[in-house]
Amino acid sequence: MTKLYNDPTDFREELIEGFVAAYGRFVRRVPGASGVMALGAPWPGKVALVIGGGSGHYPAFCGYVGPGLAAAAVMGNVFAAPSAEQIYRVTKAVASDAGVLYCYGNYSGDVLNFDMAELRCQEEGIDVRTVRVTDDVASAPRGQEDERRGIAGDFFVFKIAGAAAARGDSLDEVERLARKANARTRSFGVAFGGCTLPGQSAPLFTVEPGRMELGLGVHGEPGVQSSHMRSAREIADLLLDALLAEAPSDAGATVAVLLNGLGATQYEEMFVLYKDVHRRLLAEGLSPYKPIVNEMVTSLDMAGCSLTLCWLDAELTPLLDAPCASPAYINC
Amino acid sequence: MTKLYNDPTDFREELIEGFVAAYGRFVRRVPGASGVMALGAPWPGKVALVIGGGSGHYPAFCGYVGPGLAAAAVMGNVFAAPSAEQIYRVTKAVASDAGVLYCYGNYSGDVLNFDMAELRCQEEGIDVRTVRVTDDVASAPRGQEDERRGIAGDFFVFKIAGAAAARGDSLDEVERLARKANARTRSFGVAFGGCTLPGQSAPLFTVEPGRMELGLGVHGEPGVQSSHMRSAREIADLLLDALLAEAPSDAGATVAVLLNGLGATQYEEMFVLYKDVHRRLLAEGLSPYKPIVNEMVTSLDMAGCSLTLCWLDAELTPLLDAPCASPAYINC
Amino acid sequence: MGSSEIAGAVVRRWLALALEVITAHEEELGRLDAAAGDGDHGATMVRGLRAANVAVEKTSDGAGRLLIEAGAAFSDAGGASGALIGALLSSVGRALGEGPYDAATVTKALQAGLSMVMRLGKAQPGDKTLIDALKPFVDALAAQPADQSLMAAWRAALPAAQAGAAATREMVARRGRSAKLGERSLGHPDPGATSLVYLLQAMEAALTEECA
Amino acid sequence: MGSSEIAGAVVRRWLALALEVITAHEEELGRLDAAAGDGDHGATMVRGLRAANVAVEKTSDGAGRLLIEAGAAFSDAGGASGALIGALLSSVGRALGEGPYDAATVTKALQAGLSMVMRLGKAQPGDKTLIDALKPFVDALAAQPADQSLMAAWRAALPAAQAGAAATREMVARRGRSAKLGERSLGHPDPGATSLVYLLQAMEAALTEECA
Ligand SMILES: Nc1ncnc2c1ncn2[C@@H]1O[C@H](COP(=O)(O)OP(=O)(O)O)[C@@H](O)[C@H]1O
Ligand SMILES: Nc1ncnc2c1ncn2[C@@H]1O[C@H](COP(=O)(O)OP(=O)(O)O)[C@@H](O)[C@H]1O
Ligand SMILES: [Mg+2]
Ligand SMILES: [Mg+2]
Ligand SMILES: [Mg+2]
Ligand SMILES: [Mg+2]
Repeated sequence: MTKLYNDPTDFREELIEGFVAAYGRFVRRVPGASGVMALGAPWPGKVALVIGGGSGHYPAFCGYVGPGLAAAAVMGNVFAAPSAEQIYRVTKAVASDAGVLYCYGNYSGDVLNFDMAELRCQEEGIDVRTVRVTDDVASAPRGQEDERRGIAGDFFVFKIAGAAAARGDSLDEVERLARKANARTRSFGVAFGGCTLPGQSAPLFTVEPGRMELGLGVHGEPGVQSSHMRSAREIADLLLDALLAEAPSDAGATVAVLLNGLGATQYEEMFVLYKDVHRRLLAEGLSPYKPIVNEMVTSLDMAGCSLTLCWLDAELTPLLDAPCASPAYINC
Repeated sequence: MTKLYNDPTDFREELIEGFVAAYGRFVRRVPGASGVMALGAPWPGKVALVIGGGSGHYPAFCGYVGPGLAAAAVMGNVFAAPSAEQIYRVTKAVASDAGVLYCYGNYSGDVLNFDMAELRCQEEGIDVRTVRVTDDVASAPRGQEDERRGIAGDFFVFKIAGAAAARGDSLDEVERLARKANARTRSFGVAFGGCTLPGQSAPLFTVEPGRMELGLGVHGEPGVQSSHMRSAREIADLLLDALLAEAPSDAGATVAVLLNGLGATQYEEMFVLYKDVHRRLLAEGLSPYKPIVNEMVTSLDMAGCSLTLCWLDAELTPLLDAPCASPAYINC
Repeated sequence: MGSSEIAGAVVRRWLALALEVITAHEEELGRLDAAAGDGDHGATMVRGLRAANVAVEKTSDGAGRLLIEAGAAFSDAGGASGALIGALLSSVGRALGEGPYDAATVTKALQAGLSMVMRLGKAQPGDKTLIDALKPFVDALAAQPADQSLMAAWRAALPAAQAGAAATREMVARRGRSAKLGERSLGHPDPGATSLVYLLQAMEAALTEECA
Repeated sequence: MGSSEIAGAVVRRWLALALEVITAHEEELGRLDAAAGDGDHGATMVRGLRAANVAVEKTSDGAGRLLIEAGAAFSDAGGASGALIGALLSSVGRALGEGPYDAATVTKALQAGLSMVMRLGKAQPGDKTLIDALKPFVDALAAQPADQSLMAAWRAALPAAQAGAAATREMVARRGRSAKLGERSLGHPDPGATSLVYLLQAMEAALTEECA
């Protein structure tokens, strides 16, 4: 439940102010817009990665702005996509001659607004491309991969696209790599309790004791299915069964792994679960690459977690490993 | 509420296994003990910083093991100090000829067990010193600073001690600097809801709607006082009033700031609160140095947060800025 | 007062009434959205209408221009409904232009708005969106006898919007956030269709007040 | 069976019964600890007793040795009570040595244990800790007539422990986790004192069973 606020109406504005005050060593506010840009951006000659979405997902999205990652993040109100106008303004602030890549989770509101902004930028001669993250296997069946929503897989796609942009890759190339990263990234999650929007007193959904939700969203949406509660070991198997069935046809043995907490789930629990995830991966002959067990894309104070696999190859691994420095993720 | 586990009795063991599986690129298990040590430790000629405490506080303690930070962390069961035997074994694994510094939050169980281990190590000729973190101003009045418990201030004291050790400072010097960091670090917190131990179904305490607890602990202890709920602005003032009254007599204008989430409090809320904290600090003529708004010392899934100030000087600042690499905190 | 001034006053009054009714139903709209979506529909609509009201406060323009300004301001509420309702208002405003503000012109303008929203959102009738309230309404408006007043035609068309919104209860979402939850959206009316009916009702009240 | 074997059997039986009764009261002890502490006292005691039971399973040693082993194993439960109860057991075991296991020797051993716990934990009577149950018990034991059997003396001293534990309800904690919460600890008995009474009661039962 959201407890710390002044006026819920000002929540986004105060959050942006506080974020910029805290992390002014990485980012600054985009003048006149609901968004933040990396210090030193725009970066001439480099593709600008612009990410964004509703608030309530920190570290996504503003936590991932900085060298080696995104040039800017557009910040909507809690769970509401930013408007096309705001996206447009943020894009203008960081666009370079090398072009712009929009990267965000695939949700109707985000698609509508980013698409409108893209159109407007293109009319002005800015080359903007879009790669939507569609990692959540629970949200649409195979064959309809493009319909799926984006959840924690955002992180891998942003990281890889950001590294390619920082390296100086062309817009075509950054777009191709982001698309490839997305195509090789799959997530599936479970939820144990809903989250509460600022100013409201009841959570978006509740989970009965002894039950859990499968296939959660990162906007407080309940899962696509309800189930009885299971042990960590069973949950590890359930998550991996769903993901391994989706391994790309040319998948190698190396997978980047993210066990992502949604907000209220304890780190300790996640390590217990990770133990069973790791064992199962090894048993499947897979080699977990630099696993991350952390909160990388949250849903306010929702209880639950998701597992993301990104099947790596010789092209993606160095991009994942490339240095970056942002408020929420540093690699060196 | 803890949802992910197999047998609650095995919780610590599975958590250690999962942690080491995930972050094997930073740490390895201390053979035959409940603890982890940095890859490459023991570091010859360098003081070994050994931290520890009960589990349930991740990233404290195991998340802070690595070069530039702790040589090892001893991991107790959830909210239970590790036993003297485990502390002893972990110490033996990382002790170098330069000696060992124990650093942990000041709680009866930790003091008892670390002291017993220290005695035993000293009998074996290992030079062990101890600096207990006592940052929580709510837990004992002025004049009884040594009685206070350690909460999020752990982070600054560990970071400074770890950097001094990595630099090659003598044990005397590392101890002195850790003690100085502790003396200049103060925290105060508020809680909005209790946490639930693994295998239990009820939280350790509950907070009535419309109320909050002042002076929380990081072990699910309720606050020392109950109050009506306040706005973010009022809470910022309340926290800072308590801390600023404790400024060291020789305090300069530069303060390191940590706004620490206890587990279930949303990052977005913390940024809203930070906005008001930052304004007030500036209004007081203080200059916030590289603020951190994050979960650095948690209390399972407790809702609440604490504010920590560490009054810096020319000696402490470079240590805070020194590079380090651990599962939960990287600086470069 | 000329017809253009009346029309401007109607738009202003409509936005004020719409904000009132949507604010009164903010929690209900949030709950409907929470059933299979993310619970923010009430908050987004309130935000959009607040901004729209502010935007038209400082100008004395005609109805068309006012709607364009209101739409731009509404869009900034973000989310799917910010984009769609914002685009609806602006496109109706553009089609309306300088008037006349009779039933036929307004109907044509609403048809333009409807097709803009369908083009943008790519939703079809039956997808459980605000289209399921908007399209029946626009169709019913177009089916009214040519000589009716706008107020009478509007009143006569309203039940079609209400019936359309009610029917969304039995539909499975195929567009927007709820789409991913498929079956789970069954049994709850679509929040966007529900709020659209409130908007249309507020316009009836505004027409009644201002044209009486 | 010699006295040494009987004594060993009593210790084993005691540990088994103690585990039973503490497990049955694990939640209650957790709740008492949660009132002003961290809620883990029940879990820690269960963990310690489980380990102690395992430790004595594989040996046929005398009571003194068994208690030393049990204490070492118990310590590993961690926390304040792991350290203190572990040290208590080991130090009683060391003082007991090879026996004889009469009331006088056992009383002396318990006095040794009590002072070890007080030295380690630095708590005084009235600080609201397990000392407030342990010290009255040891004092009462020492006050029994010299010719009584251990069982009779133990039984006679028990009420002092119970009264001591009950009295902690009105004390303000000055040691351990609850100390920081001062007044908030008022009105709840100390969890450590409460569990200590269960341990002493289990010993009475073990003595009754094994010496009957
Ligand atoms: N693609 C679309 N086409 C038409 N209407 C849509 C579309 N996507 C969403 N909607 C409408 O928007 C409503 C949800 O609005 P809101 O909750 O404010 O936005 P969001 O889905 O971004 O959270 C839905 O109930 C539906 O009526
Ligand atoms: N310094 C001390 N001296 C004596 N007894 C203590 C001391 N500290 C704690 N205790 C006892 O330990 C009990 C708490 O045990 P437990 O909850 O297992 O450990 P922790 O306090 O480490 O969580 C208290 O109720 C008290 O009786
Ligand atoms: Mg939304
Ligand atoms: Mg404890
Ligand atoms: Mg919504
Ligand atoms: Mg305790």
